[in-house]
Amino acid sequence: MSFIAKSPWILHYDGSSCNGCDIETLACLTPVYDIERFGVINTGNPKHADILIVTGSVNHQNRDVLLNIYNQMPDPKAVIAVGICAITGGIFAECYNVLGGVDKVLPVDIYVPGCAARPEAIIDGIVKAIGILEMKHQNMRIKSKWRLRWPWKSELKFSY
Amino acid sequence: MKIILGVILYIVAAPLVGGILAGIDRVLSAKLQSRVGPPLLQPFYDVLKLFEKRTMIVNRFQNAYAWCHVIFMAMTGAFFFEGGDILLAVFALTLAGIFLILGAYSSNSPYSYLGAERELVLMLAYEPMVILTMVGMYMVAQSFSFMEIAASQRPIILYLPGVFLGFLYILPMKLRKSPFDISSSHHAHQELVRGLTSDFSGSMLALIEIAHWYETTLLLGLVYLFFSFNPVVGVCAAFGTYFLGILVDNSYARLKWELAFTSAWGIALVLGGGNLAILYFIAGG
Amino acid sequence: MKKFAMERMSLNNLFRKPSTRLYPDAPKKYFPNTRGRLVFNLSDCTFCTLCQKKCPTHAITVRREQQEWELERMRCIACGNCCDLCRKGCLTMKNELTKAVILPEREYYRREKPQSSGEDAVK
Amino acid sequence: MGKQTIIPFGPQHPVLPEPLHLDLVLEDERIVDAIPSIGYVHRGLELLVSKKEYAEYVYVAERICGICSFMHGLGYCQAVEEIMEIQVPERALFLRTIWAELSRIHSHLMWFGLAADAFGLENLFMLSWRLRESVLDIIEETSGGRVIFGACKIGGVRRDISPETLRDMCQKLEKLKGHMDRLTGVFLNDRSVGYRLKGIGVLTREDAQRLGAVGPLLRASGVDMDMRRLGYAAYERLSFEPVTENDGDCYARCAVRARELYQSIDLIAQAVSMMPDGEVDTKVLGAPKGECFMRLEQPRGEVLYYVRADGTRYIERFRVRTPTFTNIPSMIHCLKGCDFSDVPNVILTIDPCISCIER
Amino acid sequence: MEIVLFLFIAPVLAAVIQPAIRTIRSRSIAAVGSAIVISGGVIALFFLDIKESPAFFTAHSNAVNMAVLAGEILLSVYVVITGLKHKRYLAVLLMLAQIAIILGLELFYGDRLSAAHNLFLDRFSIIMAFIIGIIGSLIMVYACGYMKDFHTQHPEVRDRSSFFFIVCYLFLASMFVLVFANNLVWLHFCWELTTLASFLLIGYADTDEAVNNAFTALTMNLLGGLAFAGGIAYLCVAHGIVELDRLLAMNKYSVVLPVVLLSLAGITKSAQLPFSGWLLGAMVAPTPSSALLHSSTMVKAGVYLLLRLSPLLAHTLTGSMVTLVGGASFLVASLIAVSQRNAKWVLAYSTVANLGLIVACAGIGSAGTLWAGIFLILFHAVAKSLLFQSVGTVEHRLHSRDIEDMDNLINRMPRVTAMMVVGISGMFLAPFGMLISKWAALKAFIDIDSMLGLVLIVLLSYGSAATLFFWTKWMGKIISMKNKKIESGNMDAAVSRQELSSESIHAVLTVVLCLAFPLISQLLVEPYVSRISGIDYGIARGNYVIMGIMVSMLIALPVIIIRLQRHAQFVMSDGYTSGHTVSSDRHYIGSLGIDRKISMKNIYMKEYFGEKKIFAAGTAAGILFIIAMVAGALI
Ligand code: SF4
Ligand code: SF4
Ligand code: SF4
Ligand code: SF4
Ligand code: SF4
Ligand code: SF4
Ligand code: SF4
Ligand code: SF4
Repeated sequence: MSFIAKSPWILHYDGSSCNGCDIETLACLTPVYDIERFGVINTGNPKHADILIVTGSVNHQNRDVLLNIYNQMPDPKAVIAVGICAITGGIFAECYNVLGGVDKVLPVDIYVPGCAARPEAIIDGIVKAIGILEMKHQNMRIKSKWRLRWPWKSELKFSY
Repeated sequence: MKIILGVILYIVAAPLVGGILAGIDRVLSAKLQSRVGPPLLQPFYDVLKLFEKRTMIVNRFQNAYAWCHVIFMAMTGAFFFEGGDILLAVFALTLAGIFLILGAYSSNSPYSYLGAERELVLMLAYEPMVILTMVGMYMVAQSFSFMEIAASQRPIILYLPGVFLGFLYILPMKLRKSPFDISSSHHAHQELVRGLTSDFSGSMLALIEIAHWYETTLLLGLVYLFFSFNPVVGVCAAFGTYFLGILVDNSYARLKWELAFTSAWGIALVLGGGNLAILYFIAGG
Repeated sequence: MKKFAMERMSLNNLFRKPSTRLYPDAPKKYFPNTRGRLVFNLSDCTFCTLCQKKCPTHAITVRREQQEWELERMRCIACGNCCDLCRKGCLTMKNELTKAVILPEREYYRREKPQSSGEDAVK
Repeated sequence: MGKQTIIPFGPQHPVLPEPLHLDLVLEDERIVDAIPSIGYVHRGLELLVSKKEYAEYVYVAERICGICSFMHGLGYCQAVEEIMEIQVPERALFLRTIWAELSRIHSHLMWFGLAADAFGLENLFMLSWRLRESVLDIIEETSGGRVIFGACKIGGVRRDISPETLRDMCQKLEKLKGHMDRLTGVFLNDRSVGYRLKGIGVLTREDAQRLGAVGPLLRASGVDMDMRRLGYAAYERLSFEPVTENDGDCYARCAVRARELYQSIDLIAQAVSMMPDGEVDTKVLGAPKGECFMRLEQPRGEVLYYVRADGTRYIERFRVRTPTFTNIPSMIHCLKGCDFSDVPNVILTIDPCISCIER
Repeated sequence: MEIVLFLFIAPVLAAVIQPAIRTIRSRSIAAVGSAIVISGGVIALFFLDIKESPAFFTAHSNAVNMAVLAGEILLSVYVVITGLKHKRYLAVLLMLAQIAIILGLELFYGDRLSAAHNLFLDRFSIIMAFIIGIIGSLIMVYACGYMKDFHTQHPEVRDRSSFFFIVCYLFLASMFVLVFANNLVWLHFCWELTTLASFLLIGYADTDEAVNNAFTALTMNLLGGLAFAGGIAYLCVAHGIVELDRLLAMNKYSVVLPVVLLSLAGITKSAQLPFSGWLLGAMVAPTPSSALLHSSTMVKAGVYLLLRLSPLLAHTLTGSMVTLVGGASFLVASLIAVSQRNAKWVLAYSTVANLGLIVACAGIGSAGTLWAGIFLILFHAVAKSLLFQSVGTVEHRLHSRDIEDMDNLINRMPRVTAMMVVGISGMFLAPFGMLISKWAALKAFIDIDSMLGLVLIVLLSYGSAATLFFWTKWMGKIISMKNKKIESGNMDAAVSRQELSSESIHAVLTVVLCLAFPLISQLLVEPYVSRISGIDYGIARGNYVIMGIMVSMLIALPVIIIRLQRHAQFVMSDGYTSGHTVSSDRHYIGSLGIDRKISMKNIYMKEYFGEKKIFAAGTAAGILFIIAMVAGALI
């Protein structure tokens, strides 16, 4: 197990959501759901985040924003599409300005259905995403030819 | 030899203590907010995780600044606890802080830039009080060395109540806690998006966090000095202060930099300067 | 007694049980009314396509000739419109959670030709 | 002179739950200019009327926004009902009122939380969202959804609430009042909170009217304007006075919302006590033909719907003018001259909802 | 003795050959040559004469005395004529009064004016000679490159480079004599020479503003000169003394008035509070002359004199008032510097501030403050000169002295920026000299154990917070980096060799001085301080070790880290911009579709540190202290 499983920091971006899923995502942070139990912090800054939670669909204008913040997240990272809008565009799929689900522009790892997605479902999604993060972290270590040349870095052998 | 061992001990132990303290902070904060909160060791998980992540940088100099920040912070602490001149330690601490600020400046993104700027304002705000605190300690204990002050039998707190209060006032600034988490708040829900550390990520962010742990221990060490006439009381006071900090963190809105600056200067003058003046008259006259 | 209201409140919380619902460990009980998950009962369906027509998100596809009924779960906004309209009552809104998934899949139901034995195939 | 600080604020910014963008021009840390830009949430759902039948469009209307989703459903339904001259059953009207007020409570509580977060008092955020959960539970219990009610339909409401549940609800709300006292107490009396709110983002009565502010923002500037007085749903039978404050600053807006919380609970209690028995919906036949403006009071202020229908199953035109949209000029006005640290505060005191600005 | 003479003659020679020089090339060869010669002289002075210091030389006096007198008269005639030409009657009046005093002395007390020892040499003057010789002559090397650019960029200013160089070298020569002079009349003559030289340098551009400011400087310094002359006259008449060493040997309560007058002279020359205006106005001068004025000459003469007098100031009302003037200047100038965005003004205010600190040290006059004061002079000279030079260089490339225009300087001029960073760090960062001296000053203030010390500590703690603030934000500005180097590329290449080499030597000096500082302390400063104060003064050795560690780490760490990380893989990205896609030159499409550039401006806190308000308050305080000082002496 790697430490990434113990401290997944999330970044929430509101695509073109109706707010329903946003407030449910925020609600996860509040005492009643308290995802900080899992070490989750809502960082608000892509450079610190491990999991990108996107609510709402992708439209012409927020597409670049999404790409931008996704690219500013360091690996390993995971994307969760929260809410039907984020998954397929939902009820707005036919709108002229809606491109569709988040997976139209980003590789989505977890889909959390619901309109609005329930906090429990979001917690489920995050827990699932933790698994994916761990996997990605392993892959990253195996795949990468590079190795940080820190003397201490190689000593930090994380148990998988 | 003893000193070298002590330094090594400090360098190893301080982050552990600081990390646990941060963990206590997280858990307690959660409890105060009626939540369950993360595990006690969460700060360590966070930092270790950050080391696992790739590090995203804006330029290579940033890393140098981050490294310098943590190294000088550790050095300052070692220096402080191993009996160096505490006034010089304060200057070294400033140096360490400045490295972080420079790191933030160097990334050139609006948010880190503003964060750097505000951190600087905070420095401007707390610096006089910190210096006055050191001077006060010297006036009472007749020494600038941690060891000697700690060994002094005088209850410094009785001589320097004003200075202590003033120091308590600026403590949240140094600990980056509400109401003065102006430059970089722990929860990025702030207009600055973590400000100072906006553009540090991965292992560099971890280093900064570790540096913060060092700083925490150092500051609590300073609090300890006020009560060092009795080690037990001293340790309790240090922890009590930390708890107070957490409580205040959870009970006050974030203030603005202007107030931080004006109030800290005022308090340094009234409480710090006033206390020293009284002390002088008592001692001299 | 307005002084230090915030501090007192926080300290109060410190000595109380946290109000957190420990979700994955303690499963949530939903209200009977909760619109959670659409459930389809193949046996009664007449493949009238009404649900398909009235679904605002086009989540349902019904092919009367093939006797197929398909739900794209990841489109369903659980509005319950189809449940209200289905005359056979074979669509119901269960009060349970629709779980997060890694791969969105369609839910596919098909009735084998002799109408009597309802054979669900979920794919 | 010459050089100024120009920073892009948003669309992805942690203090903005939603993607709004501002170009902020700062001098030291004082806002000299703020130029907003929107479009990150725009979906174009007003055009969906040509693709969804008018009865199904309720589901779209509800999702104009997830916070006062019920209101949007209600506004749309009322507009269509007006065109089709449908007589909605009495009980349905009362139920609508109750849900509308519930959504006001949940919205205001949510707002208190976000506002607390904006001035950096996380604990208070936690408190108000904790209280909000109990309102959400009531909503879920009665309507089946936590944020998207799915309760309104053309011709009435989709489900009834049993008398026991209603009684229960009233009790729960009474209990909630006690908790709310603590919440609003901190907001209105705490020194540090006051420091962040008082005198910040002042909007005078004249400015508020000139810039077309609506809702609590307008009422905090001393104008008693409340669309509920138009008497839609069951409001004409309930007694209430619009809540107003005179200072027009962030603090006044807080105070207005704080008092509205209690007002809403009171309205619900009134509605429950006056609730008649009977059907909750009527059968709707045919298709609408004609046009209609419908105004409602949302938690954020006056919202205006325009529906034009040509007798087919698809509505011809649908327009929403949402409260946040009209409040944006006031917000920009308030922003100028503020500190950068006040930006989140000021933005939040208009309680912006980008998703309905842009639809 | 010979070396002292040599040090005087070398710059004079350098000045003399200037008119013959036609090309830039030959001028820089001459400048480099004289720099080598002068520095050689200083080093020789150090090695040969250190053992015998303090040493007093009789120096052949009569002819020289006459030359001095003739010089004074010439000088006054020149000043009177220019003053009349520009209708600056106050300056004329002051000059006339002064020359009247000198001539009166010569006429009526001529016999008392011949000193037993006209020149002397001790460890303090060696340090001063080091500053004047090495820093000063390096500035002249720098000036070769600078003046060329200056005249290409300012075609409206008449090219009088030769004149400029002559004045500068004479300036150095008079400074040399000033720090070796034991005869107060000689000292006073050099004093006036430096005044004149700075007048000429400030007025170099010959614009209205320049002339105006030059006269302000002249007037204020003549006031100081008058006080100086008055002091000499009093000493001469009342005590029959014209020598510095004999003055210092006097009982301090018997020479209160002359000491007040001399201190007044020192205060004006070092631009302390009521008189700070002239130094700020001096910013119109070409940068090399600013560098000269601020680091190695002029203002240093003022603090030099005060530090010399400091045994007489200790524990007297005069001393307290001098201290307060210094302390107030330190605080006020530091605070004002926060609100300045013109780089040269920041430098100017910081000079006033640092001089204030030295003056305060001088006023206290304990061993510790003496030690700190001397080191402050030394470190300040190097770092300030470096900063002025790099600002000048940058100004010529960016055509602006505005700090706000210096963002991403590190992308555009990496080498110059690096040197600027060294200079700035030298001014306020921990292991560097200035901070060490400040630290020592702070300790010394505590140790004197008086209310005054306490007041100073408070002033110092606030002032140094402000110092920290404005230096760091400047530094942050220049080191903020663009992600990609912009096309226009590296402007370092356009910087002249002379400028770069002078700056590099300065940068190296800044660092080396820090490393060598225990050595300097042991060899030069501590013995001097011990001799003057009569106690065995020394800094705890442990602290040296720590500072040594810090300095070496400061130098080594960045290099090590950057080298170590060469192979480590990082993901490069842009700074966080709220999700906006921003082009590499920081443009983005903002609201209303307008193309915008992200720009960051530093914080200046004008409401709190507005120049006018604080300066007025400071001036008032300064005047008050000086009145108190004078009144105290008269009573
Ligand atoms: S039609 Fe609408 S959505 Fe499309 S580009 Fe134009 S403004 Fe944008
Ligand atoms: S899924 Fe539903 S609640 Fe969520 S954003 Fe979309 S419409 Fe809103
Ligand atoms: S409406 Fe009911 S009966 Fe008709 S196809 Fe749908 S599920 Fe089957
Ligand atoms: S619940 Fe609504 S969205 Fe889901 S299938 Fe039925 S009609 Fe479609
Ligand atoms: S807001 Fe108006 S103009 Fe814009 S897309 Fe919607 S209907 Fe069209
Ligand atoms: S005002 Fe805000 S909360 Fe209300 S409907 Fe519009 S977006 Fe939603
Ligand atoms: S946007 Fe709406 S409110 Fe504004 S002018 Fe147009 S119609 Fe009027
Ligand atoms: S009419 Fe108004 S809203 Fe429509 S395009 Fe023109 S400016 Fe825009």
